[in-house]
Amino acid sequence: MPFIPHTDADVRAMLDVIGAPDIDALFEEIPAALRAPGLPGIPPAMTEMEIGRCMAEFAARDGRPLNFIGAGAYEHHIPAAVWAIVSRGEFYSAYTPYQAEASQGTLQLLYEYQTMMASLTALEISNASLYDGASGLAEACLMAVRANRKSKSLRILLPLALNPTYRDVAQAIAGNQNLVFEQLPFDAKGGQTVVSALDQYKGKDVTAVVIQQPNFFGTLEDVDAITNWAHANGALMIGVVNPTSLAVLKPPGEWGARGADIACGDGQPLGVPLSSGGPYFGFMATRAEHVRQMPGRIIGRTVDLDGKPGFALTLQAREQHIRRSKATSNICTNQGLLVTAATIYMSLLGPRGLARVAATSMQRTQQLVDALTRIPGVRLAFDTPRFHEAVLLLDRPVKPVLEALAHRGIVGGVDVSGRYPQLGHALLVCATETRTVNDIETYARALAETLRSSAAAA
Amino acid sequence: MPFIPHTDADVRAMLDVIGAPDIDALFEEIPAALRAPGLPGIPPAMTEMEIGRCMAEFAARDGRPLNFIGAGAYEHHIPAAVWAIVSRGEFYSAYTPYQAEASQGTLQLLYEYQTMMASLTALEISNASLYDGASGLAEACLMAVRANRKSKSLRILLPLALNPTYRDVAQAIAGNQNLVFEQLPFDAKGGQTVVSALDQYKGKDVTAVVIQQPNFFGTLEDVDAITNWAHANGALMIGVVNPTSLAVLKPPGEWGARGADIACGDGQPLGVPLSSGGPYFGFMATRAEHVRQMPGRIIGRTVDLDGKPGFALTLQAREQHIRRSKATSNICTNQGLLVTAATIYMSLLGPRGLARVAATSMQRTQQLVDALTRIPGVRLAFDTPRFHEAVLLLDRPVKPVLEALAHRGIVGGVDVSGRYPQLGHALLVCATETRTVNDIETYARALAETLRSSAAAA
Amino acid sequence: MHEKLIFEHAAPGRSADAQYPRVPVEATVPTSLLRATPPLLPEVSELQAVRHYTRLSQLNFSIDTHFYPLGSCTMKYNPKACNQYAMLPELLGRHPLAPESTGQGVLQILFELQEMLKEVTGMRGVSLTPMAGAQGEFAGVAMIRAYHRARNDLARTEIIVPDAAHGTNPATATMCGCTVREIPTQSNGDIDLEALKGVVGPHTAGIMLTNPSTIGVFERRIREVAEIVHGAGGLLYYDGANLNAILGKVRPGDMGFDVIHMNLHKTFSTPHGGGGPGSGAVGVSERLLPFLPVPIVGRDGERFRWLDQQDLPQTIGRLSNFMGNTGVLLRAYVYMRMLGRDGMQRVSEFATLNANYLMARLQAAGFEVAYPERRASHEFIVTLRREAREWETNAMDFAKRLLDYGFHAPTTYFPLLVPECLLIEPTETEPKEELDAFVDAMIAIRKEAETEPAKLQGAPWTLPVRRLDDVRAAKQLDLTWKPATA
Amino acid sequence: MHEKLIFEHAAPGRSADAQYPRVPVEATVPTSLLRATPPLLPEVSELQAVRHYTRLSQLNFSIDTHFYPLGSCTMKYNPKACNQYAMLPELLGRHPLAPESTGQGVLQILFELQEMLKEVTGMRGVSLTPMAGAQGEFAGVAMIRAYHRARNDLARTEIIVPDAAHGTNPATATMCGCTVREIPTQSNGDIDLEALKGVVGPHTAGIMLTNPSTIGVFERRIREVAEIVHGAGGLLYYDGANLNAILGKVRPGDMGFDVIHMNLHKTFSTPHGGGGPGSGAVGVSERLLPFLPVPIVGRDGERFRWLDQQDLPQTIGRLSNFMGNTGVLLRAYVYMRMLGRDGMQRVSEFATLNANYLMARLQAAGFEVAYPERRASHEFIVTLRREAREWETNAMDFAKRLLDYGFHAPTTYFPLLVPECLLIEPTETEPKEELDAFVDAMIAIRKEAETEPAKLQGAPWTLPVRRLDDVRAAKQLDLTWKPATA
Ligand SMILES: Cc1ncc(COP(=O)(O)O)c(C=O)c1O
Ligand SMILES: Cc1ncc(COP(=O)(O)O)c(C=O)c1O
Repeated sequence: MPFIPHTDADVRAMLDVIGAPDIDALFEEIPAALRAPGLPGIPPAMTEMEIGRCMAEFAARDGRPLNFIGAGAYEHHIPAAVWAIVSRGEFYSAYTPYQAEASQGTLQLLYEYQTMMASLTALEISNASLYDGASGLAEACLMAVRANRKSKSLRILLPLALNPTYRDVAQAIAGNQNLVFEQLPFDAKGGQTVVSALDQYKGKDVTAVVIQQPNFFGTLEDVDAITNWAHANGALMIGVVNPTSLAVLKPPGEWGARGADIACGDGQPLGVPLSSGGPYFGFMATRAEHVRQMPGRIIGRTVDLDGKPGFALTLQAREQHIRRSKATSNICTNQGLLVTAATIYMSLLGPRGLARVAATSMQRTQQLVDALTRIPGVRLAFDTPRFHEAVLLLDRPVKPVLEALAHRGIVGGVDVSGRYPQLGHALLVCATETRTVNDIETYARALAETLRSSAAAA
Repeated sequence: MPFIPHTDADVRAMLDVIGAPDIDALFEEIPAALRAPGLPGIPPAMTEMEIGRCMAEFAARDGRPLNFIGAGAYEHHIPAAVWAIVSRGEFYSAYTPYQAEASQGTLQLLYEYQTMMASLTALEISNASLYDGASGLAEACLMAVRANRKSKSLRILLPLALNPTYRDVAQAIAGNQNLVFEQLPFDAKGGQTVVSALDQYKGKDVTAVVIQQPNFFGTLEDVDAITNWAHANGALMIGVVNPTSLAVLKPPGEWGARGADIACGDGQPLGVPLSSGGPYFGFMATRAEHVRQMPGRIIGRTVDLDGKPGFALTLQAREQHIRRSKATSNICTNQGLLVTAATIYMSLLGPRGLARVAATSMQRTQQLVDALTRIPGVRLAFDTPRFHEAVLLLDRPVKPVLEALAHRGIVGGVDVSGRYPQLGHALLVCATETRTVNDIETYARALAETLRSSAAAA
Repeated sequence: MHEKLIFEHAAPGRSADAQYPRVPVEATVPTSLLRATPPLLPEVSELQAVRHYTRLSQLNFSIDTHFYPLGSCTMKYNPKACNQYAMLPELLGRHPLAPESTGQGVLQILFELQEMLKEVTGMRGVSLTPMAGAQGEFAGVAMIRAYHRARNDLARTEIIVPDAAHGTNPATATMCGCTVREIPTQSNGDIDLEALKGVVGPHTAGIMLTNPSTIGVFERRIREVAEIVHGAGGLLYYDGANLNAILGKVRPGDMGFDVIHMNLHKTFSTPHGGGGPGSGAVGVSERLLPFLPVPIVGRDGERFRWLDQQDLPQTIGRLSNFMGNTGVLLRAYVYMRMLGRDGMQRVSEFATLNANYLMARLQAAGFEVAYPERRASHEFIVTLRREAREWETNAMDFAKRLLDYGFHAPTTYFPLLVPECLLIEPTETEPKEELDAFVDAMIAIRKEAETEPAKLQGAPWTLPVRRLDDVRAAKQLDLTWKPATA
Repeated sequence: MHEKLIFEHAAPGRSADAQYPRVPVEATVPTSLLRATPPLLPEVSELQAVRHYTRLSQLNFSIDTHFYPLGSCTMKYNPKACNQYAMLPELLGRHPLAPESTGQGVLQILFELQEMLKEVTGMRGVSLTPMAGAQGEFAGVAMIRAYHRARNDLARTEIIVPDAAHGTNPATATMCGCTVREIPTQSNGDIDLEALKGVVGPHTAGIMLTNPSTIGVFERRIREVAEIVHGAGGLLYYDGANLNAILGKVRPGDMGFDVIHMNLHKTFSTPHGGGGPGSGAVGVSERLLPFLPVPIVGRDGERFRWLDQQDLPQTIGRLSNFMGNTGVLLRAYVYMRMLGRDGMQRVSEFATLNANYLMARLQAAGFEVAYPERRASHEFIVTLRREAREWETNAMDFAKRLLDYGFHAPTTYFPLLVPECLLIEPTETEPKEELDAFVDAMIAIRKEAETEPAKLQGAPWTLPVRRLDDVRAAKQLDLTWKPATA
């Protein structure tokens, strides 16, 4: 019996103590009519060897194509030490540190994480994780409604240049509480949110303004102006940020004159593998004044009976297990293990390493853009400062091109023309520090050939 | 500076304490004429990311062919738990447990290992590992010389059916101490060592007789008869055994009337990956009376100052660090981590699991033999009881056939005709529990086609 | 063992150089967008980081090191195979937006997982995207709302929740813009049907139930409950946190539930990771199929592909940036394939056996069990109200003292309706010996409570820290380390 | 924390079923060859095994958890990358006898490793097959013997070894059928050249030296030593255990050595694994090239292949069944590539800086250093003879007490010629703070030795066990567990 330690003798002895004739008797309270006749639709058991072989075959089928997609999940180098430590049973197989004294490892790590994230965002307080960046934005919007007591409108301004899936998720989650999301357009030339588009909201009740830096196109926004506008107009400012970029870009806490109020985003770039989309983690940081409105776990440092320092979950009165229907969020299980990875990652990279990863990724993307736009039929959509992504415009539909590249072992970017038809045949590409000059050339060569041969075929 | 934590300030402060102007001054005792001008032949440093990419490319080049080789290293399923635990820093990055109190984890594990190996071999004592099976046999021969005080001849009888590399290694290592190895032939029909060949040594001084069970051809030897002969003639009996097989085969301690005196072999089948040949580990077990002649570390259970049980290295007086030129062996660093893997492996498999692995491997090999000998031009060399290997005879040279199979992603066995020209075109094959019926069919199909097309080509 | 903060190991200029590009590059952005001062990340060597976090890990209790009978959390063994095979380089390296043609392997796994979960729950459709139980609850209640909205039945905004419910249930109802109606639990552990009848009506969106409930008993009249709620036009939500108790014995779909979330990190044993990640896959009956959150894996002949908003125009939408916690799903898949159809049934059988045995032994030892006349499900409640009354002790003291005995404490003070309670869930992967040792410890602690209560009040004594001051933690907030301003 | 033996967790019939084939099969062999009773392997569940061995691991000190200044063992940080990249599935799965055409990747790695080791040592050829330092020594001395034999110089069977040598040196000489001639070390740490001249002669096969020696100083007159030995017709063996001290600063080949073994698990940081595996790759000068142990990786144009007995007819032969500890070699390769040419030099520089700093600080704190007028190499010796004389204590007590302070003890009572000694090797990967903390601990312990010697004599106090009775271990041999005969 895989994973079950009971011997026949154990079972007999245990049933005797219980006073039941057999195990089935323990289920006697289930009405007979409801009893399931087993699970015929489930395949029979495999041994570890069999499923291992099977998984290896699935994996081999997918292979390891050369990746040039970002769009919210970034392929960075992950130090071997990260997952060697994360996979230790003491981190891996523990749960939420409800018994603080028996969880000081996890708790201290989370306290360190909070410190790192607060500093990275230049805000005072960080929670201990949310599910992911997109749902984190939804939580940030709900938090803004709670925190901005003066605003009654539930109106949140979202840039069109925000990752469109983030918008979808914010709508799906926060929409149920009647939040109203309105859209800020972007400049067709520069790919940046049009600051003057805010003017129409002047004097209106706006609960919060969201900006993504860098935005979905990789372009850098004028965060200072937008933040100042928000504060001048009684709105809270929410920044959606890429944590790697914060090693070089102005952090949300320093945007504009007063700094953003809430920063959130996806922590995936910090040591979390792409893994087909998850598990990643959402982070959130804010000013101290809003701490009681923040969703998610928070760890505090305190002392024990002997006065020795130690760590514990704190401010639990905000949470669902205490506050129930009045909690700041329903989140319970979060993404602890990924935060563990991120904390170790940030420790290994340090301020210098993270800055170098960021700057090198920018450089690689520039090299990629240069190499690809040299190809006839490929041009750059926005020539404004960017981080490590760029939108390219092709002279033909993107999808078949991507399929052709995939056959050559290259994952060449994301077709964003569905979400942004106004851009034309738009391809969002990314290169991080993991892409070499060679890789970029390989891609450029493949793309050139693909375009050439599909032109010939047409 | 990868892996070096010193800041500039640290270096200055440390040099000040030392009273040296710079680090170079610390090397001033090296005669200037000898100082190396750096290491121009070493390539510049790579980051972890770069070497990781490079290693992945090397690995991809080698791929994962379907393996049908045994010949001393066996592909068994390794439970995921084994290396997850073995890779824990506390096992991985510790050293020989010289400080017993700070090494109880390793020591207790080794004590458990000794217990398991003693039981598996049905002998009383096991050491804590030697380098590998082949060098372990050399050590066993040297030990036999020490243990068999009545024998002066240094004559050891080795079967020709012994793994030929084991013979090479025994010669290379023990030959320096003037041991004389003489060969016992095998029966051309059955592939077993000819027991009657021992008759010529009757009355002669023989220090020890070695037998391998199963032998290099996978064939089972008449271990009882040979052991009895050895003991009747004043020789010690050394059994070279496959530990997996001991779950079903009669253990050395029970061979003949009195049991073998020394058992040794390679522990690789017990949870150690093939890994291009190592690291594996050698095991050795013996009767209690010979314990002081045994090479290698031995762990004993004792008590601490409070009378609490604990574990420590013991009988160190046999070893090089105490006994120096009179030690039982020069071994110091052994193969501890692999023993760690083997101990966890044996715990996970248990007596039932190990027996099932052994029996299934036997069955698979039988199925392989059946499938392959159905192909024209392929026949079985020895039709006697075997474990999980068999010698096949082809109607043409083996090497080109193996190369052709390799092109189809199949590693089809070992060409043993070089070492055993008397056999003809001999191919040694193996199938363990990891080879499915499907795998076997894949091999059979590929071999049939290969033979057909090479026949056509010829 | 006290371990300094990672920041206290740092020194300016120190770093793990192998971990980042060797060549410095300028970030070419306008200065107004540049960061002025570097972030406070620790400057440590690789060894320092490895040693620090390895040592920190050793300060934790975990399933791999301790019996961890945390009720409602299903802290069972997480097979190492699940981790190893989910971490194959190809699976880890795959970008979620890579073309489907490069992801047929992983898509097939997810598709098969969906199918297995349908079978296990008796539901008609499954979406794997919710990232934990609570998000699964959100998806479920959002689907219930969408269902009523689609029928233009707009007044249905009330969610009924028993008082024993987990906090995520009412919190979820609120997040979905609903109001919560609480109903009491009877002293026999069952729902008060009269009270239920009293609250249902034209405002009823639905009811959220766990069965077996958080008090560890199976709601016997679940069909009546279903009839009452359905009869009033509401839908039934099944909180699958306790699915481990009934796997293969009774299916939520057969009980009449319309929607279920499953905590794959509980029943299907993906690691709890010190707080997550989890997965809260949802299953629905026929009528909620159109509303499932996207994406879902669909199959066209031999090809697998993502079904999206375009395929399910009535979907409640997306709950995560990609498709949820894929890595967790891979682990659950491996686990389910290793269990197989028989193994799944054994899970509930032996989880229930362990719980009933532990309950019987503790009862025999004189502990008061909250619902003595009921069979335990996979967990049960001990109330220490008598001990608390007679001696200067309480459930928290018992919990802390258990740590000294080498056991993680059960869940304390939940559910809220039983005073001084411990909710104990041993899970099926613990051997009898471990349960017996736990009973021995409980008996020894009660003896201490009687004779030397200070032993409990001061507990734990043998851990890295003694009892921590939670009140101070909340009052004198210290949530980030600040460098000494020298 | 006391952890039972794995056998004590077992129960008959219990097992980790996922780990072996489901279908029972008969072993079809004659009964006379069958095993009668099953072996005493533990019958435990997967969780029990995982928990047991995880808990056991936590009882160890290790580099990943503690400063581990074990002299002569080079306990430096073992980069995790080396492990991860050596354990790629393709590399782990490769059978050593698979055709070379399916192993060009791994063969190229090994070839490049050979080349790098040649460069580092200044030797002309390298064989990677020896499986640890001692086997490398064996290979080296065997080659020396083979060399003399090939010249028909059969009388040369004496190996000269300084009294400070590691035990493996004389033990190896014996294994090679040689006799050992020991020569004394001078009080300044150098070899006594007169004594050396006295022992060399027509019986001299060679000399085995470590430089810097095991007493932590560089033998300054190494050229004279070489001249004397070569002049007498002998060869020079370099024990590379201390290569970490001189990496990139001086090469054994340039000093005049004919053969060297390297402990890749020391200088090139492959994990020590609780006692191994190691690797004792050997390098040789021109004249010993024909005798290198096989196999060696050779290159034919773009293809790599194994060179065997056929290619090197004078080889001393094979030392392992395949080609040594490949997995260790892969780790060393990754490490060397990450260090690169500059990083290698920094290894010796900072190892030496750390040793000299620690020596200076301990000296300043009043500890007696064995060779105070010499620069330390990467290690140095403190002698506690004064402390032992004045108080009721000794080097072992200091070592055990250091454990209580959270430090692994240095090597004790080696080399044998310095009384009450600690051989201390901090390695280059330890930060200054760790060294300072070690000094603080030594000072505190000396204070305790003076004022409360019982603290030392009874040490350790805080570990899983207190001081263990070695004498009893050797006298009342208990080497295997036996089930209670009930
Ligand atoms: C009964 C019950 N419902 C819901 C949840 C919430 O699940 P999750 O923590 O995965 O969000 C839990 C988790 O502890 C639970 O026990
Ligand atoms: C100086 C010296 N020589 C030789 C050896 C033997 O090396 P190994 O343990 O790798 O066999 C050692 C190992 O400790 C050593 O320190």
